[in-house]
Amino acid sequence: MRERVPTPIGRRFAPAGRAPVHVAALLAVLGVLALTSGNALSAVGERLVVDPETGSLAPALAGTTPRSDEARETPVACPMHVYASDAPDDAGGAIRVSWELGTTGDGTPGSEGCEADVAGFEILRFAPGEDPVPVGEAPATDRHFVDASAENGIPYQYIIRALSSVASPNGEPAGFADSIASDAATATAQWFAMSRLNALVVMLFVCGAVMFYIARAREGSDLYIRRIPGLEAVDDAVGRATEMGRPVLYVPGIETVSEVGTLAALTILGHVAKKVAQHGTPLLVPTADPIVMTTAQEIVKQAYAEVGQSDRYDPHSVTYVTYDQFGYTAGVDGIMVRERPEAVFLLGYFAAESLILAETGHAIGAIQISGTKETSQLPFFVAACDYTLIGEELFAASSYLSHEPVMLGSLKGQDFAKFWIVVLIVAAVAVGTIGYAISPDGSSLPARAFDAVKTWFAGG
Amino acid sequence: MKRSIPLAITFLTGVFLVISFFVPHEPLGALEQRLLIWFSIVSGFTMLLGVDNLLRTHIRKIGRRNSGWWHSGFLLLGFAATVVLGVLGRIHHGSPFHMQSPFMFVYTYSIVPLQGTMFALLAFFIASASYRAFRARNTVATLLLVSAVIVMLGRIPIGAAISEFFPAAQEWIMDVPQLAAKRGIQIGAALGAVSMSLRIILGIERSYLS
Amino acid sequence: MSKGFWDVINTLDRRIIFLILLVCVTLPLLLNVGGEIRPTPPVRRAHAAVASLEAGDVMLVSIDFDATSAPELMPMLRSVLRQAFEKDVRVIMLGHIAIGLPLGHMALEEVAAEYGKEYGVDYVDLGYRPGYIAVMIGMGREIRDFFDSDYQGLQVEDLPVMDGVHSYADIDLLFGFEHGAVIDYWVRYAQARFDQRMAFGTTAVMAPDAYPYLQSNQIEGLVGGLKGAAEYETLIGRPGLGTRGMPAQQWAHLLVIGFILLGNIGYFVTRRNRG
Amino acid sequence: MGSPVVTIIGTWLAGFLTLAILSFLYKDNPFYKLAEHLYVGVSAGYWLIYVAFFDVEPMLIDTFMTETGVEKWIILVPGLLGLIMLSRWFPRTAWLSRWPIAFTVGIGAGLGITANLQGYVIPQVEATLIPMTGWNLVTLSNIVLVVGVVSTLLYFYFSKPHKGVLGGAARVGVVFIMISFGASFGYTLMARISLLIGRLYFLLHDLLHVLD
Repeated sequence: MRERVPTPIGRRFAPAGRAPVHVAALLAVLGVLALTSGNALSAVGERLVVDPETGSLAPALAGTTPRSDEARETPVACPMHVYASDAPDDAGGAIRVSWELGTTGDGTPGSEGCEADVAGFEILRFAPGEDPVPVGEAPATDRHFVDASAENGIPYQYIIRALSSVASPNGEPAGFADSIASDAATATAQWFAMSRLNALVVMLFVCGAVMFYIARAREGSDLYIRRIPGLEAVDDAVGRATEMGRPVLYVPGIETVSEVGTLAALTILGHVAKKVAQHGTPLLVPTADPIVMTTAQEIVKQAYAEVGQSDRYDPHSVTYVTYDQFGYTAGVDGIMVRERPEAVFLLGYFAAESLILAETGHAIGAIQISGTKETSQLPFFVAACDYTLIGEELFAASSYLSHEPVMLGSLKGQDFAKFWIVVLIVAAVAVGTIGYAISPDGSSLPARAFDAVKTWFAGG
Repeated sequence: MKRSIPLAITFLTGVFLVISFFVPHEPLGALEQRLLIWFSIVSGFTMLLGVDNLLRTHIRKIGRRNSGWWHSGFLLLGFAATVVLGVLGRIHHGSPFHMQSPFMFVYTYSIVPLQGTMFALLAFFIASASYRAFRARNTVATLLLVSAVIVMLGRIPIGAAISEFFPAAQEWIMDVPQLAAKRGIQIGAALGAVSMSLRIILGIERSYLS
Repeated sequence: MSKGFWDVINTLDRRIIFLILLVCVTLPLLLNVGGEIRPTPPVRRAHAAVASLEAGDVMLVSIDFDATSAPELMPMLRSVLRQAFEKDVRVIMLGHIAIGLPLGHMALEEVAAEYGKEYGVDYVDLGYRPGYIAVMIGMGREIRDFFDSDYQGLQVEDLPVMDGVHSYADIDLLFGFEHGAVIDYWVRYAQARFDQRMAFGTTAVMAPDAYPYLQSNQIEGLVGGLKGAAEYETLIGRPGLGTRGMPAQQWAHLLVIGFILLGNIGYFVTRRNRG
Repeated sequence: MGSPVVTIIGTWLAGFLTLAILSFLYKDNPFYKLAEHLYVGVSAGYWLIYVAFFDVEPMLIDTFMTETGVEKWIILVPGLLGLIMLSRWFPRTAWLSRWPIAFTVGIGAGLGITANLQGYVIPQVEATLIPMTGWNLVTLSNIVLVVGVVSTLLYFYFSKPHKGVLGGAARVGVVFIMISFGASFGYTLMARISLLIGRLYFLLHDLLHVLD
């Protein structure tokens, strides 16, 4: 691994390791507010809490399990500030609690010494007029907890109980200290996941571009689409199989239709099946997934009907082999060496079996057209097949083959999105480079603009 | 009717999945998960259609005494034995995958070696494919060849013994140009996938039920 | 050399390549020759991620491979489990490829026995639930929604190891063993949505695909292939199958490189001869 | 399971199947054909069992049995969709199966939008936003990385002829793609040899006991 340029604002928030940046910022603000408001008192060695109503120190809580007397002899001295807030971007039911170990107190150890004493934390919660009850535990290294058992709409307050690492004779933690109660927080459901705002904006942009150009294409504006050699070869491959009187083998990958690559393979199957139907060439479509099988049956049947060859449709052309990746591969290899197809299509989602299929196809001398978005399998297809549709070309294929303006319009829309992504990358990198050249500490305006863009993409 | 209802189903399913992604509030928030469970259940039923298709194909081969028809007999035998042992495992051990279940015999001594060996064929095919495909016919093919050989050498200790260049170059190629192209392909493919998904949801692409 | 010889080389029957390769891999295995192994940064980072866990922390181990990838992934799975049990980390196993879970289970039981760990207290195998995307998203809310019982039907509520473990928030590290696209879904759903810390052991093929995640810090470490397994074995100081297979690897690599060179020489000789 | 006799029989069965599959490398033959058919049959049965007991049973049957109220009835919707899928068995009602097919396709398409944007486009673009700081090898690598991503992306530009600036960028993109494919190929070799080592270890150690 080469070294990386330090990211000004990391994806991760250092101490807790997982908190998104905006939560950290929120907590920081809350922390300052809490400290300045003078509530940063805490109970030391005794189970004292601040009465939520009056703000005064209240004696030991009723309703919690009383500890042994040793507890008071080896107290944990950890003043803690506790903050509770609704967990963001959820359907409610969760409150995020976080806490700090304080550095002050009445002559008690500072945060470092304090931390060494803590064996873990217990999280207590109470609703107005109720006694605190434990809702969870956290290890000594944690500074936050998500209470997923909250009911929406109830203003809960939280108390963090630090447990001493010194054990009493009966094995229980020998001491503990309770924090003052947090301010009340209410679990609420959000109507919009703010952390996904970037995804929404990008989605609206990409889908908007595609829809705009589809609409333009409907109005009849002329569109240029560059040659895609693998797709130009489809007709030739089917033609050659017809001349030789040998079948066409169409392998739509090993995944089900929830994988979008499979959907691409199925749309291309429609075009291939039409060609095959026109020529009267036998078609073999072994499938690894039953849903793909039923969908492919519909597509092939429909293709034959569309070119007026319904009577030629062979219901046995689309078959199920097995869902097992290599069982399927063994079966398809068997079909290859025994049925000797002249044209082999390997399109859709492929994993390791890609090269087994492509090499067997090569060995029987078939013309092979492959395509997948799986970057790990593309090298093998490129090495062993005559033509390979790389990534986006696979998704462009059905548009390209249909020659319908509406479909081609969507390609133009993709290109529009791609163009602006390229512009964004180049511009942001340029601005960032200039910014960090002016101020290596990232304080200049361009550097901050760059950081803002990067943070926005990181979901911060 | 026969066309508009399926188009509407696809549209609504797709749109609700997308909405559910952005809206955590109930009832939309849990919708994605719910629909995915539904998908699994529908797949489960469809498995019957697949198995039915497979069995019919091979029963037909046996009926017609196609050449090698007895192989189809073994296929049916293997299928039946596996299903019976699976059901027995479920009844007697609570799960077919319980370590004591007879189903595990099929797993350990036929699925595992068959899977493993089919996969291991790749060791041979990758050798034959690289021998055949990696010829310096033109500039582009030469690039493919050179980067493959550098990475192959960089991955083994003898490469490092020949020169420290090989492991370093291997890391660099994997980390920089390899990653860059992969990223470019992935971003492009993702845009293509989004566009195609959109065409399907909007009913523009509908070969599956045209 | 005669032109005829190179013509033969250019159209070499692939079965001859197959045979020579077979010999080249078998011999070093039989002779059991050794060699030095130097851990690379991605493997070191994965090792450090597990090393950062403390006693009582929870590591989720996901078995997302099947028998086909066992030669590569089982050695590293054993190493990671050893490192975790050594540190008294709680191990929760599950998997998204049901067909491979028994393999993970075998390794889990084997390593747990080495460290005298107790099932249900120190580790658990939750087994498999179908629909990995639904499971991954659902685990962000409540693991018990999907895994209310373990692989053999014991109620999760009765297992002390699962105390206080409800969602990704309670899982300190996810270590997935991957041979396919499941890693993408883990990153896409558990990392992107829930910010789960994660490291992966993958087959060598998947490793380049996972590199972008490592580079974008979406994942913390990456152990790739038998070589990565050998490196991990070196880091925890316990040589195993990974270490043993390395010499055969070396011979096979040299053979393939030799074939590529031979093919190219043949190509140029015949092309020049044809003028 | 577990008894020595079973282990011995099982190991020999596994050994036979291993050799039968490997024999395909020479050419198609009755042993391979036998192993292939057994594999297809056994694995098809395997996945049927798997889907029945890990899919339909817990998700549909258990949910229906344990849930109360509206959830109990909602879970019947996918059950009904599944049953409608089976309408393909009867030619008169086969068209109904387009409903569940449309549902499954809708799932694929819906996920195809959000998962690809959040999983690929956004994080990969974010990771490519790198400021170039200082003149050193890291900066050089970062420049190559950004140029590689951009040019590869431009290679997929469909709606303009690949001439001029775009043509140049696309050609650079091809260079990156080819280096990437070669590297992936070379990198993969090790994994594939590992698999063979795994099978040979089985044959030599478990079956023939010639390895310790």
